This record gives sequence, structure tokens and C-alpha cells, in this order.
Amino acid sequence: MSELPLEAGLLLAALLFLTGLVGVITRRNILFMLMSIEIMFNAAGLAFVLAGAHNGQADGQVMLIFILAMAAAEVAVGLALIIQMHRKYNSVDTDVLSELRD
Amino acid sequence: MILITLLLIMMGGGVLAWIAGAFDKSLPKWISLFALLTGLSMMVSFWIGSAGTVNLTAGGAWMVTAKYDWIPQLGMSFHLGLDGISLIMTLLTLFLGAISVIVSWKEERNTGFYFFNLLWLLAGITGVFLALDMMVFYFFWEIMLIPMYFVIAIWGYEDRKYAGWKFFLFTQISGLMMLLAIIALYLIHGSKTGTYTFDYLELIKNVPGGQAAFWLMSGFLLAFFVKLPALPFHSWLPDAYTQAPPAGSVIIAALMSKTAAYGLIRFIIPLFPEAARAFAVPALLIGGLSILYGAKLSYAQKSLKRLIAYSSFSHMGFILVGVFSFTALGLQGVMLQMVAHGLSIAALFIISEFVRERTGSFDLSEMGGFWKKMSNMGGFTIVFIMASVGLPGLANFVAEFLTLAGAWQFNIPMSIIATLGLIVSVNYSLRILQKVFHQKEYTANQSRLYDLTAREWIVMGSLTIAIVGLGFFPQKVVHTAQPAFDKILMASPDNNSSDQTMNRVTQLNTMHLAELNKKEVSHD
Amino acid sequence: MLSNVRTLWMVFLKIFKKKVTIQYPEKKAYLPPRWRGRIILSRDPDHNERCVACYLCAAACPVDCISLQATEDENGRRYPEFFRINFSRCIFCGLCEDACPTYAIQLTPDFEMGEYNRQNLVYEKEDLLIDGMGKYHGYSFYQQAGVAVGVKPKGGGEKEDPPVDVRTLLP
Amino acid sequence: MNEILVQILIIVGVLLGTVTIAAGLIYVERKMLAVWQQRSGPNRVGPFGIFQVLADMVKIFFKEDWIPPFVDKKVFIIAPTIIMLSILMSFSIVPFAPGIVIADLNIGLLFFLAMSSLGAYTIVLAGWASNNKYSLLGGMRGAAQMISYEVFMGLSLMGVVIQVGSFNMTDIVNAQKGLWFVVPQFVGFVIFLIAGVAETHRLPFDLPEAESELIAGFHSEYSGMKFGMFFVGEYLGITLVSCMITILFFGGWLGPSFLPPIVWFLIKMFAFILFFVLLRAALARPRYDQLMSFGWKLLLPLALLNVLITGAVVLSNA
Amino acid sequence: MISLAEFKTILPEVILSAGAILVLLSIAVKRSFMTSYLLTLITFAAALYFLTGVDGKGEMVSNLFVVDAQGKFISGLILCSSLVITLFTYSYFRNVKEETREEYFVLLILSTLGAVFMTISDHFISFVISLEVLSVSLFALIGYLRHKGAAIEAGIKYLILAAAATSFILFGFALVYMTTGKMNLHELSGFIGAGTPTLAIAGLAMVIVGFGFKMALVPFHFWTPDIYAAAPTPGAAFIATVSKGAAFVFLLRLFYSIGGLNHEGIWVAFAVIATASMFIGNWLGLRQQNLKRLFAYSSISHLGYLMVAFLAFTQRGVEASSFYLLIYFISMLAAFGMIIYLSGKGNELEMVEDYRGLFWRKPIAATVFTVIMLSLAGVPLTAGFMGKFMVLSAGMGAKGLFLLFVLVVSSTIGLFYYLRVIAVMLSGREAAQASQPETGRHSIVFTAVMAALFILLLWAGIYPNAFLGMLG
Amino acid sequence: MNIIFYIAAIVAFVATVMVVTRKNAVHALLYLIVSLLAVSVIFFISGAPFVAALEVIVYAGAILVLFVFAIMMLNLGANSGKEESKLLKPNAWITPAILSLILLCELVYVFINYDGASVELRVIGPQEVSQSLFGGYMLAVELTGMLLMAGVVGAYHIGKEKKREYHRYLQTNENS
Repeated sequence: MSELPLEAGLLLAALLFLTGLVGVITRRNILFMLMSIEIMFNAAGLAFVLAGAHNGQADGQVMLIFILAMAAAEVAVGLALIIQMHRKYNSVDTDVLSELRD
Repeated sequence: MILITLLLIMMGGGVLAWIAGAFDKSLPKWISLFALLTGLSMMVSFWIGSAGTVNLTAGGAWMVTAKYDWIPQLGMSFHLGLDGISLIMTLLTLFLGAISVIVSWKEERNTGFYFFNLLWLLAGITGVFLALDMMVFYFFWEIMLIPMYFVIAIWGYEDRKYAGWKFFLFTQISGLMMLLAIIALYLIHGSKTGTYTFDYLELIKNVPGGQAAFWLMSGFLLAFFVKLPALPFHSWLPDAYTQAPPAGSVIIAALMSKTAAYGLIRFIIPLFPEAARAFAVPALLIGGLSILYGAKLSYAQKSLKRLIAYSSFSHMGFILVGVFSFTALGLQGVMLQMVAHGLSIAALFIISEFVRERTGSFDLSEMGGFWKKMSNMGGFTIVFIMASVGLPGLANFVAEFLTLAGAWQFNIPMSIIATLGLIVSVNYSLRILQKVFHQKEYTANQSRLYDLTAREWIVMGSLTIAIVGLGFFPQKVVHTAQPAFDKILMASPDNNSSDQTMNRVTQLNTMHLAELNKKEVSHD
Repeated sequence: MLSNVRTLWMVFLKIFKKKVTIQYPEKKAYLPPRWRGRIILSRDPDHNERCVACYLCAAACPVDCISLQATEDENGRRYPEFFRINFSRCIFCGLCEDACPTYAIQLTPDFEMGEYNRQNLVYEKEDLLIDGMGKYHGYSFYQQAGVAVGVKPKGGGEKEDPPVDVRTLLP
Repeated sequence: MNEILVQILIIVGVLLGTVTIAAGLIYVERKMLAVWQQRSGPNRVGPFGIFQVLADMVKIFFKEDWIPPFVDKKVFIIAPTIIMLSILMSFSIVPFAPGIVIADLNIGLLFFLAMSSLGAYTIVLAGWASNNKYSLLGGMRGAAQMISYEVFMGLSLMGVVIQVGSFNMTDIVNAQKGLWFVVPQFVGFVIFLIAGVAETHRLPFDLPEAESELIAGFHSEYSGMKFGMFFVGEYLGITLVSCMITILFFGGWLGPSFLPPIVWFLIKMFAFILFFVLLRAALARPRYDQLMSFGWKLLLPLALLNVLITGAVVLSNA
Repeated sequence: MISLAEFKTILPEVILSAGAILVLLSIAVKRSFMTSYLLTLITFAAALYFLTGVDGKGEMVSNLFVVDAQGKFISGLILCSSLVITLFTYSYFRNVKEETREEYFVLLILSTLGAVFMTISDHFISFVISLEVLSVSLFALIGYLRHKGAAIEAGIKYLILAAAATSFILFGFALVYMTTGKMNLHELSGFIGAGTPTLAIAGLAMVIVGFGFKMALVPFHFWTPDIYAAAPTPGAAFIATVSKGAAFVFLLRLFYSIGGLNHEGIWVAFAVIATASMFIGNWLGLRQQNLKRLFAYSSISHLGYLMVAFLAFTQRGVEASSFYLLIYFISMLAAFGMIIYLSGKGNELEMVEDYRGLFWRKPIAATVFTVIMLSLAGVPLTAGFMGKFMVLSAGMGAKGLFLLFVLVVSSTIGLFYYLRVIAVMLSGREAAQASQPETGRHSIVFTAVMAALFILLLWAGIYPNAFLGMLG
Repeated sequence: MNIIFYIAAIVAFVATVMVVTRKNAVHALLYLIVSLLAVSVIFFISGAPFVAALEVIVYAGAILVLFVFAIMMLNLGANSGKEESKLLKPNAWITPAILSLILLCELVYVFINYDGASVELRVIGPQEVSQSLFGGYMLAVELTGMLLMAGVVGAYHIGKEKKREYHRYLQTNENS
């Protein structure tokens, strides 16, 4: 195996992470927010795997496996919430969520 | 043991009163009166019994101390000590406490909780006078606060909630600053000596100096200035004093402000001798200005109670002046002033309450010509107004004289300013007499005016006896407190390690004190 | 679960069974005589149309695929002016056959009616009429109906009795 | 250079071979269904009708490629390609015989699982993109069915993986030299078989398309070449699952040496293909909830138990 | 594989897991609110019992967890508060309409499990997973009353923010792992120094952001009031105490272990966060009319105080923060407990105004509530003061002096709103006698728990020796 | 190998940007799948074949299918696009984008300054990962089980539809 362009890999992870972050902040559609969260998780996983590869350890990959489990659990509950929200408001736009205000 | 018993009597009495209040409305007042009188008699017998036996141990003139483990991990112990100053103040507290119970005899709303608060308030004040551990001191300092808040906020007059709030916040903020200073003191001491302790007696052995001392002192000073109150921190005073119920006013003006004075004597001078001296001129300035400004405000008031409140503010300036003169003379004056002012201001507040009970308001413009119907009350009023003005023969005269004499030794211009206050005080004091009892005829419902009842006679009578007695025999108090003052003044910057070498100032002070004692005796 | 396995096995065993398929175009399938297939119009023994245009078949037809128009010839004999069956609608139920009083309309075993153009499935009378008598040989309605038609007087049919004169006193 | 040539040859061979087999299956299935139904099946086009495949192909290719106006065009077009792609990719790890494999990955089995999990999208997206309620229902059923059965499929294979200690397909085959895994892993085999049927949504688990209820479900709106992809994809899926069963449980190319390995492989594979057809011929379609509860309440515990027991046995032997 | 000794060390956690499964199974067999409740209680009690058998001398459990004195203490604290919250839950759900109430207990046990594991984590992986166990359960706990729009909204808000925070933490950890190749805290110990790569510092910065979200420190605090207001009250109590406490403990462990506070930038960042939390938490609390929101802001500022102890970066800081956590837990639990205690059927007393005249209607309850508010405000003789005292004394260093002033000043700002609640309870004497809003009837157990909390508040405020002793 | 890496990286990034900017949820999901596949390729070439497969199996194959499932269940389609389009105006996203850009610049700066000594890549296969996973991280795996249980219980409860309330006369016997 050749050497891995580590900086480039990290840069990619950072790019993905920030893209996800922008998505979470800008999108008002809750589905997109959830997807952006997934992107962020994935980017973190990417960083971990690259770090693991860089250090020549399996731990990075192990972390990714756990990240997958976390993402799954989170998405399950998140989607259930979205479905309830859709039942209640008939919309997936977070703007309809306005009951809680100061 | 007697100290613990005293506190337990008051606190236990409070709890008992609360519980009893659930069964019978009038039971709590009897319980609290009984508790206070028990404490009073206990302390009086102690005073009489041990007047001469001053035990000059461990850094102070302690008559009796009590020390129990509290939180050893943090170097806190439940350390109480009674020296002359504390004894006098405790006696005053118990006496005025009993008076205030009698004053609030007619209270009918939630009496159980009311007397609980009253007793715990008094316990807190007593605790402050007795505490020898900084944390214990701080605790009692704060214990005073909450019951007082309740007393004001529940049983006060119309604007009670605002007043209670203001009072609480002012004192709480300043208290927290003091807490910071205490903790810093504790840590500095600990890092210097290796023993982390809050014990006052340990702490004064190794006081910090320089910049640190100044900051620490300002923490303490803030708390004391607020509670005293001194000039820039007085804005809570009129509200709290006037909105509090009569017993509340009595306690807050006569006792609670004395805790600050006591704190100045007990803590500021011995713990921060250098810094305190460095701060003396500003402090004296504040004191002088407080006297004048208080007097001015007092004169301008339309409400009787407010007038008295500001007069108290003005008188507190004397205490500041006395303390920051760093002379035994001044401190003696402060001591006497505390007692005398406590008695007179309590009496004046009580009178104002009597007036309000009859006319339904504190408004001076509605009053006048009460002498006809209430000559007895008028008589008492004259006594206390004279006391407040500082007429010779009454305790206040001696106190103010000593204070000013002490201040003269230390800083002449400041003492002149303070003396001006004496003159001004005549103005507003006499205004009470004039407005309430003389001048125009009281036009409104005359039938509501009646002279003192038996209960009121007891109150006024005992107060009068006390103040007159003090006026004639001040040396009793002075003698009791003197060893304590000696000790406190000895803990000056240069001789904190050895008791043998006295610095020049202290020597001077002691000399003057001796002269004075002679004078006092001969004057007698 | 086990029944499923058994099913599988039993179906699997069919591999050894003989095929039942008939190679149709090459090998014609046997049709029972009463097979209901293509509809025809039959003629009587005289080679005349049996149909008397009574409309009963059209009335009986559940899908209304039969249409006809009655008329009479010079002898006063009724016959359909046109007779049309739309086989794209017909369901070969046989009700028309049942309804027919003259055995004119009959369903035959013929089923091979495929057309490329759907319109061609509309059969006119010419397409329907056959030369034979269908399933009922020798039956002629007019020979037994007892009505006077041009070719025969009343009661002149084969199995007809002459009309009874009810005015006579004798039988 | 020569190696690369061989590699290319193998790739082309596998691709062409599998697609041919899949296409041939159109004929085989029809013929075998006929046999089990005591019919004769296609026999007109060419001898025994073997050119039926060609005829069908021609028909599919020349039909109008109609995209309904109401569909989500992009997704509608992408959906059928996914199944072809994912399954053809899966074939790249299948060792048909020693050396005849495109990529002998050390995670071969996982790669297969990965690709089959991507296969779920084809149904889901087709169903959604068609913008039609029957298709949507079909798509939803498909999604639920395929995610569920993927779980059991993966789990059922873990027994084999535990025994071999590798995800590599060649290793797995080689490990069966003594005994085919169908014996020790019979439970795994049964579960994999059932899950495989569900994954390829073949009858009797063809709920996503269920003609009688959903009028062809997710591909109602498809016609022409796009339908053809679904069609061929399905047969490719069957082939793939048969290959996997052969490799994982029936010793792959192993067999008595009088026949070359590839032949053994193909024989076994065809046997399973025929079995799939038999399933279609014999069994009725279960209800949707029956399907799900069957999976989660029976297969999942069984698969877990299988993994546990296998693991315990392997550990105790080690 | 873990050895028997290790197994014994994490026995409480094992019991929690078993308890969760048991409750779930009992639901599967037959739904019974009472059974689930009792099983949950037993689970927590058993876990607590077995926790006492743990040595807590820093035993490692398979490289992932370390059970030291602090971990043991906080675990016990968390278990106790979960026990109390279970009791709250029972009383709460008697007054709230919800068709399936049993799952709440499963989620409660699971989230407690996550929190407990979090406090003893010694590894990035174990921390992140336990954090997720906690968070995922919390999503459901917050959105539990799923037919209420507010609950859904709160659940979604928390989900998005918590997930984003987790991903920040993950990314940060990844960067740290990249530079060091280690994920164990004890292996990483003291790696922050002169030659620390910027990459690791950047990673730690991201971790700080994530923790800021989890603990609702100020620039990341927006979710808190909404979630408190919308979650079921026991859930809100849980978030306020267990969730935040566990996050804080790991933060402490992490930064103390790696010596993160030696880095000037990190220290300043935390100081800014702490300052802002204290000020803004108290400031925003001033205009709150909703009691739960008020508690939310209160908890923000309390976490700010905790950060002051954290920033001391000494052993004293550890002790002070443990002690403060204890006090904070008791106060917050008591506060939320009072809301539940006073709420009637279908009538949750959420607004401050609902308590008008409480003092005249229910003097004892009002007194208890007053003490609780005073404790939250940190007035002496109550536990809150002792906690604040410890924090102040821990933070008394040259570096943190500014923070102490902020603490004092902001806590006096905070006094305003605590006092306002008390004032409202005191006022309206006449109105109180006229109308008597329905309040809940509660079991003797619940009353006893509230009494115990009240006594603890006073006890810890007056004679905290026993509590200080627990810190080891 | 590097070329493959860069191609995959570009694909991943572009696809991710597309995810965030799509109006249609399903299209976004498709792009997300592409992004995940690209990331999976990167995993593969950075010596982590096992997680590369897992990424596809679990992430693309299961989690995102859940998303699609939810979208289908809610029957969200193109009709939500109109509302979305107004949210995609520049003023909605420009600020976060700029902020992120700044963050990115910082990170890039940090990366450039980071001189991680390049290590020869080594394939860490499933065996090694599993040994790690079920060796040292055994407890974490167990804990993950608890995590999934929490997820299942939570999703089950929250996703449940409200029970219809009948009049008491209409209730079936088992409920009463």
C-alpha cells in the first residue's frame, strides 16, 4: 500500500463536517437537518478511520463501527419524532415548531 | 456552654413558637417572651457574677469561649467567644428582643411563623456577636438576613415586598463580597502557615499585609458599610426601615446595624491594622458625610418613620468616625454609642408605631397637638429625643463625646465635620417633637387618640430606665468592654507577634484611656 | 412450515408426471358436443331462415350484444331484416339459445374466431347464417305453429290438424 | 501483461456469463414452471423453444420506453440501474473456480452484503419515483422487507464466518474440503435460503410487486428497457444467491475430480436456481405482517442462536 | 473479555442493564405501571447497594472504565437521583394523561446507565457510547408525551442539537487521536504541553463546543429552557441533574487528565464560557414567568459556577465540583419535585403565578419551596451556600479571581428571580383563601422523599461533614 | 492510489454539497448515498476494508433506507420543494456558509502546520478489527447493545400512533 495523503483526507473530513454543519444551520426542513447530522457523523467517522490508519491501529475503525451504531439509534428516534411531527402539523418544516417561545 | 445554651434557647424557642402557632395564636408570643427573658436573665446573672473575672487568654479578653468541631476538613469549627463587647451587645440584643416581642404583642397574622422569624433573627444577631470563627460569623451574618426578609416581606407595610427585596439584595451582595474576603483570608493564611483554618484567634496571629490586605478589607468593609449603613450604600435603608413592622424596625435599626459596627471593631481593626489605618481618612470622611447627609435627609422627611430612619443613618456615622479613629477613647465611644443608639432608636421607632396605631399613618403633616391627649407619651418622647440629640445625662452624650474626643486625637478636621452633625441633629430631633406633639391641632378623629396602655407603659418604661441608667453609669459598660478594646488595639501592625512591645499609638491610647477612666469616675 | 415443505415436495414430484398440454394448433383439442362456442343462425329443413325475429334473444342477452330488426316477406312471414352479434362482447352464456322459440339461434363448438381487427368480430346475418339445421334436424317452426303463412294455410303444416270450426255442432 | 489479459478475460467472461445465465433463466424458469405444472412451456421459438429468450429480449428492447409524465424523472431512471449495478458488482467476488474470480477480496462476504443492501434502493426509489399509490405501497413493503431480511441474512452467514475465520470466499470454499457447511450450518443455510428469497423478492416473498394486490407494485409504471432491467436484475439476483449458497454451504467448486471444478460449481448453482423456481411454482404468498413477524420472531432468534452455538463450539474446540 | 474482579467493579452498571431488560420483558408479558415502577426502584436500589461494594481505588475495567473515588461518588449520586426521579415519575404520571407509561422507566434506567458509564469512562470510545446511550434515551424521554406539540418540538430540538454536539465531540476526539494515537485518558495524561500540535488543540476546541452544548453553557444554551418547559417534569429534572452532571464529570476527567487547562487558550476559552454562563444564565432568568424555564436558566448559571471550580485545576477543584454537584443535584431535584408535588391532575403548576399565595394555602410546602429557592440562590444555612463556598474557596487562585467576582455578582443577579418566586408565594394572602386550586394528592413515599430532600438541603447547608467525607 | 483517493474525495464533497442544497429530500438522499459510497472507497484505500464494507451495509444500506422509508411514509414528494426553494435564497445560507468557511480556513491552517510523520499504510483487516472490538472493547460493544435498545424503545414509543378513543360503550371487552 502506498502512503495516504493524510492532510488531504483530513481536509475532506473537515469539508464534509462543515458542509453538514451548514446544512444543520441553514435548512429548515427537519429531514435535511437530520441528514446533515448524518453527514457530520460520517465526517467524524472518516477522520477517525484516517487517524487509525495513520497510527496503524484498529481503534479508528472500531470507533467508526460505534459511530454507525450511534447514528442508527439516533436516526431511529429522530425519524419517529419526525413522523409524529408530521402527524401533528402535517409539515416537516421546523418553522411550524413554534410553541416554545419565551 | 452558656453561649450554646443561649443560642439554643432562642432557636429552639423559635421552632417551638412556630409549632405552637399551629395550635393557638397567642401561644407563640408567650413562648418567645419567655425564651428571651430566660436568656436575658441568664446573661445578666453571668454579667453580675463574672464582672471582674476577665480571662486574658489567647489573643483576646475572653470571659468564656466554646469550641466544637464543625467541618474539620475545611478548618471550620463552631467557635464562640464572649468578651466585654460581645456581652454588652448580647444583653442589648436580648433586652431589645424582649421589647420587640412585647411591641408586636398584637400581631395576629401567622403568629407562629412570625415569632419564629423574630427569634431566629435575634439568634442570628446574637450569633454574630459571639462568633469567633469566620465562617460561623458569616453564617450568623446571613441567618439574620432571611428571617428579616420574611419579617419585612410578610408583615411589613404596603410597599413591603419591594423593601424586603432591596434589603435582601443589598445585604446579600455585600455579604458575598465579605465571603470572598473571608475565603481569601483563609487561603492566604493557610498557604502562609500551612494550617487552613477559619478560626479568628488563629487568623489574627498572622494577618496579611500590603495590597492583599487592602482588598480583603474592602470585602469586609463593603458588608459592614452596607449594613451600617454608610453613605453610598444607604439606599435600602429608608425602605426597609419604614416598611418593616414595628418589631422589625426596632431590630433592624437598633440591633442589626450594630452588628456592622461590631464587625468593624472585631474584624477590621485587628485583622487589617495597616490597611485600616491607610483607609482611615476616607472612612472618616464617609462617616462625617453620613452624619451630615443623614441629618439633612432626616430633616426633609414628611414621614415620621422615615425621619427616624434617616436619623439612625446619621447616628451611624458617629460609629464609623469612632472606629476609624483607632483610639481606645473612640472605641469606647462607639461601644456606648451602640448601646445608647440602640435603645433610643428603638424607642423612637416604637413611638412612631404607637402614633401610627392611633392615627393610621406616619405622615407628619397630619399630626400635631398630641400633647393634650397623650402627655405621657409625649414625655417619653422628649426623653428619647433628648437622648438622640445627645443631651448630657443621657447615654448618647457620653458616647458622642467619647467618639469625638477619640477622633480629635486622630484627625482634627474630620472630627470637626462630625461635630457639626451634633448640632444638626438637634434640628430634626426637635422637629419630631414639634410636629407631633405641638404645633397645630390634630383635626382628624380625636377619639382615636388615647394615651399609653399598660403594655406600652412597660415598653417605654423599661427603655427609659435603661437609657437613663446608661447615661448615669456608663462606666459599667465601659469597664466591661475595656479589656477587649485593649486587646483589639494591641493587635496593631507592629506588634502582632509579641504582646510585650506596644507601639506608640497604642501606648498613647492606653494612657488616654486611663486618664479618661479617672475623669469618668470623678465626673460621676 | 412443514406443510410448505410438503407442498414443495409434492410439486417437485410433478416433474415425473405426464404433461397435460395439448399442442393445440397441430393437435385439435376434443370439444364436447354441447360446447358453447360461436353463435350461428340455423335454417329449417326448407332452407328458410328459422329466425322469426321475435327479439327474445336480444332481450335475454345479458351483455346486449345481439341486435336485429324484424320485417315480413311478401307472404307475411317474419324474418330479421338484419341480425348482428358483436362477438367482442358476447360471453357465450347461451341464454339466447335458451330463449329462442324456433331453435334458430344456436351455440356451436367452434371457438376459433381470432381477428386482427376488432371490428371484424361484429358478425352480420350473412356471417351467422349457416346452411344446415344445427342441432335440431327436421324441425320447422312454421310446420307446427298453426298459423297461416303464405305458403301454407292455417293448419296446413306437417303435424298440424286443420283448424277446428267451433261453429259446427259436430266434433 | 499476460496476467492483466487473463484478468480482463475473466472479467469479461464473468460479466457475459452471468448476464447470459440470467437471460437464460427467463427460459429456464418458464420451462421449469411448466414442468412442475405439467405443462410443456415455451416450445415454439426454435427447438424446445430455446430462442424464446431472444424473442423476449427483442420484445423488451423494442417496446416503447415510456416515462409517465407524473413521475420523478431522474429517480425513475436511476432506480432500475441500481439493481443491475449492485448485483453485477457482487459477482466480482464470486469464485467460480480456483482462479476464476474478478477480485478475491478478503472481505468478500461483506462486499456481497454491502451490495445486496444497496439493492434495496432499487425498489424503494422505483416505488417512490413512480408517484403512484400502488407503487409507493410496493416500495414501502420492499423497503421494510429488505432491511429486515438483510439482518437475518448477514447473521446467518456469521456461523460460516466463525467456522472459517475469514470473509474471503476462496477461503470459505477451501475450508469445506472435508465437510460442506450445509451439515454443521444447516440452520444458517435454511435462514440464508429464506432470506435470499426475500432479498431477491422472489415468490413467495414477492410482496413488493404482488400482481394480485398491487398490480406489479413498484414497477407498475415501468416498461420497455427499464422494466427489462428489473426483470433481468431479478434473475441475476437469483443467480447470485444460488452462487452464494453454493459457495457458502455446498463447497463451491469442490467435488469429485472427474469433472472440472467450474462444472461442479455450475451444477450446484443450477440446482439452486431450479429450487428457486420450484419455490415459485409451489408456494403461496404470505401476508405482509406474516412475513415480518416470521422474520423477526423466528428467523432472528434462530440466527442469533446459531451464531451463539457456533461461536461456543468453535471456542471450545480452539 | 473481562475478569471476575472487573465484573464486580462494574456490577452496578450490569444490574442497571439487567434491570432495563427486565422491565422491558415485564412490559412484554403484561403492561403494569406499578410493576415497572417497582422493578425500576429495585433496580436502582440494587445498583446502589452493589456500588457500595466497589472499592473505588481507580480500578481499570478493560481499559475502558476506571472506577476511582470520584467516579464512585458521582455514580452513587446519579443512582440516587435516578431513584428519586423514579419516585417523581410515578407521582407525575398519576396526574398526566398518557396511554403507555411503562416505557418511561426503561428509558430512565437506560439513560441512567449511560450517565453512570459516562462518569467512569476512561476512554473516548466508552465515553462517546455512554453519552449516546444517555442522549438517545433522553430524546425519547423528552418527547415522551408525543401527542403534545411542545414535546415533539422539544424532542426534535434536543435531538438536533445533541447530535450536532456529539458530532463535534467526535470530530474533536478524532483530531486528538490523530496526533497522539491514543484514546485512553490515562495514556493521554498530561499530553498538553509546549510541544502539543495545534491539531490536538483544535480538536479539544471542538470537544469544548460539544460539551458546551451538552452542558448548556452559554453560547450553546438555547435549547435548555424550551426542553425543560416541554419535557415531562421528571425528565426535566433528569436533564438538569444527571445528564449535565455526567457530562461535567467527564469533562473534568478529560481536561484534568490531559492537562488541558495548562494551555492558556483553552483556559481562557473556558473562562469566557463560564463567565458568560453565569451572567447570561442569571440575566435571562430574570424575566421568566415559567418556573421550569426559570430553573433552566438557573441550571445554566449553576453550570457556570461549576466551571469556576473546574477552572481551578487543582485537587480542591475536583472536590469542590463534586460537592457542588451533590448540592446542585439535591436542590434541583427538590425544586422539580416541588413542582410535581404541588401539581394536580391535568394541572401542572408551571407558571410562577400559579404559586401566588402558596404560603397561606400550604405553609409547609411553601416553606420547603422557599428553602429550595434559597438553596439554589446560595444563601447560607442551605446547601447551596456550602456548595458555593466550596467553589469559591477552590477558585481562589491568582488566575481565577476575576471569575470569583463574576460568580458573586451574577449570583446576586440571580437572587432577584429566586426571591421573586418567594415573593409571589408570600403575596396574595386574600386571594389565596378565596380560591383553592386543585393540587395533587401524593403517596406517603413521595412526601417522605420531599421531606428527605428538604432535610438534606438543610443538613448539607449546616453540617456538611458527612457529605464532605463522602468525597474521600 | 492517490488518484483514486482524490477522485473519491471530490465525488464525496460534491455529493455532500448537493445533499445540503437539494430541494427534494429523495434527491438529497441519493446524493448522500453517493457521498457515503465515496467515503467508503476512501476507507478501502486507506487500509480499512472492513469498515468500508460496513459503511455501505449499515449506513447506506440500512440507515438511509430508514430515511427513505420515512419519506415514503409521510408521502413527501416534490410538493415540498416550493416551500424549500424560498429558504435556499442566499440570505438564508450566506452567513453560516461564511462562518463555516472561516472555520475551514482555520482547520486548513492547522492541517498544513501539522507534520504528522507519514506512516506506511497497512491494511487492517476484519480480523484485527474484530479482535480489538471483542477484546478490549467488549464492554463498549455491550453498551452499544444498550444504546440500540434505547433507540428501539424510544422509536417504538414515539412513533406509535395515538390510540383511538372510543366511547366506553364501543370499547372492546379486553380494554374495559
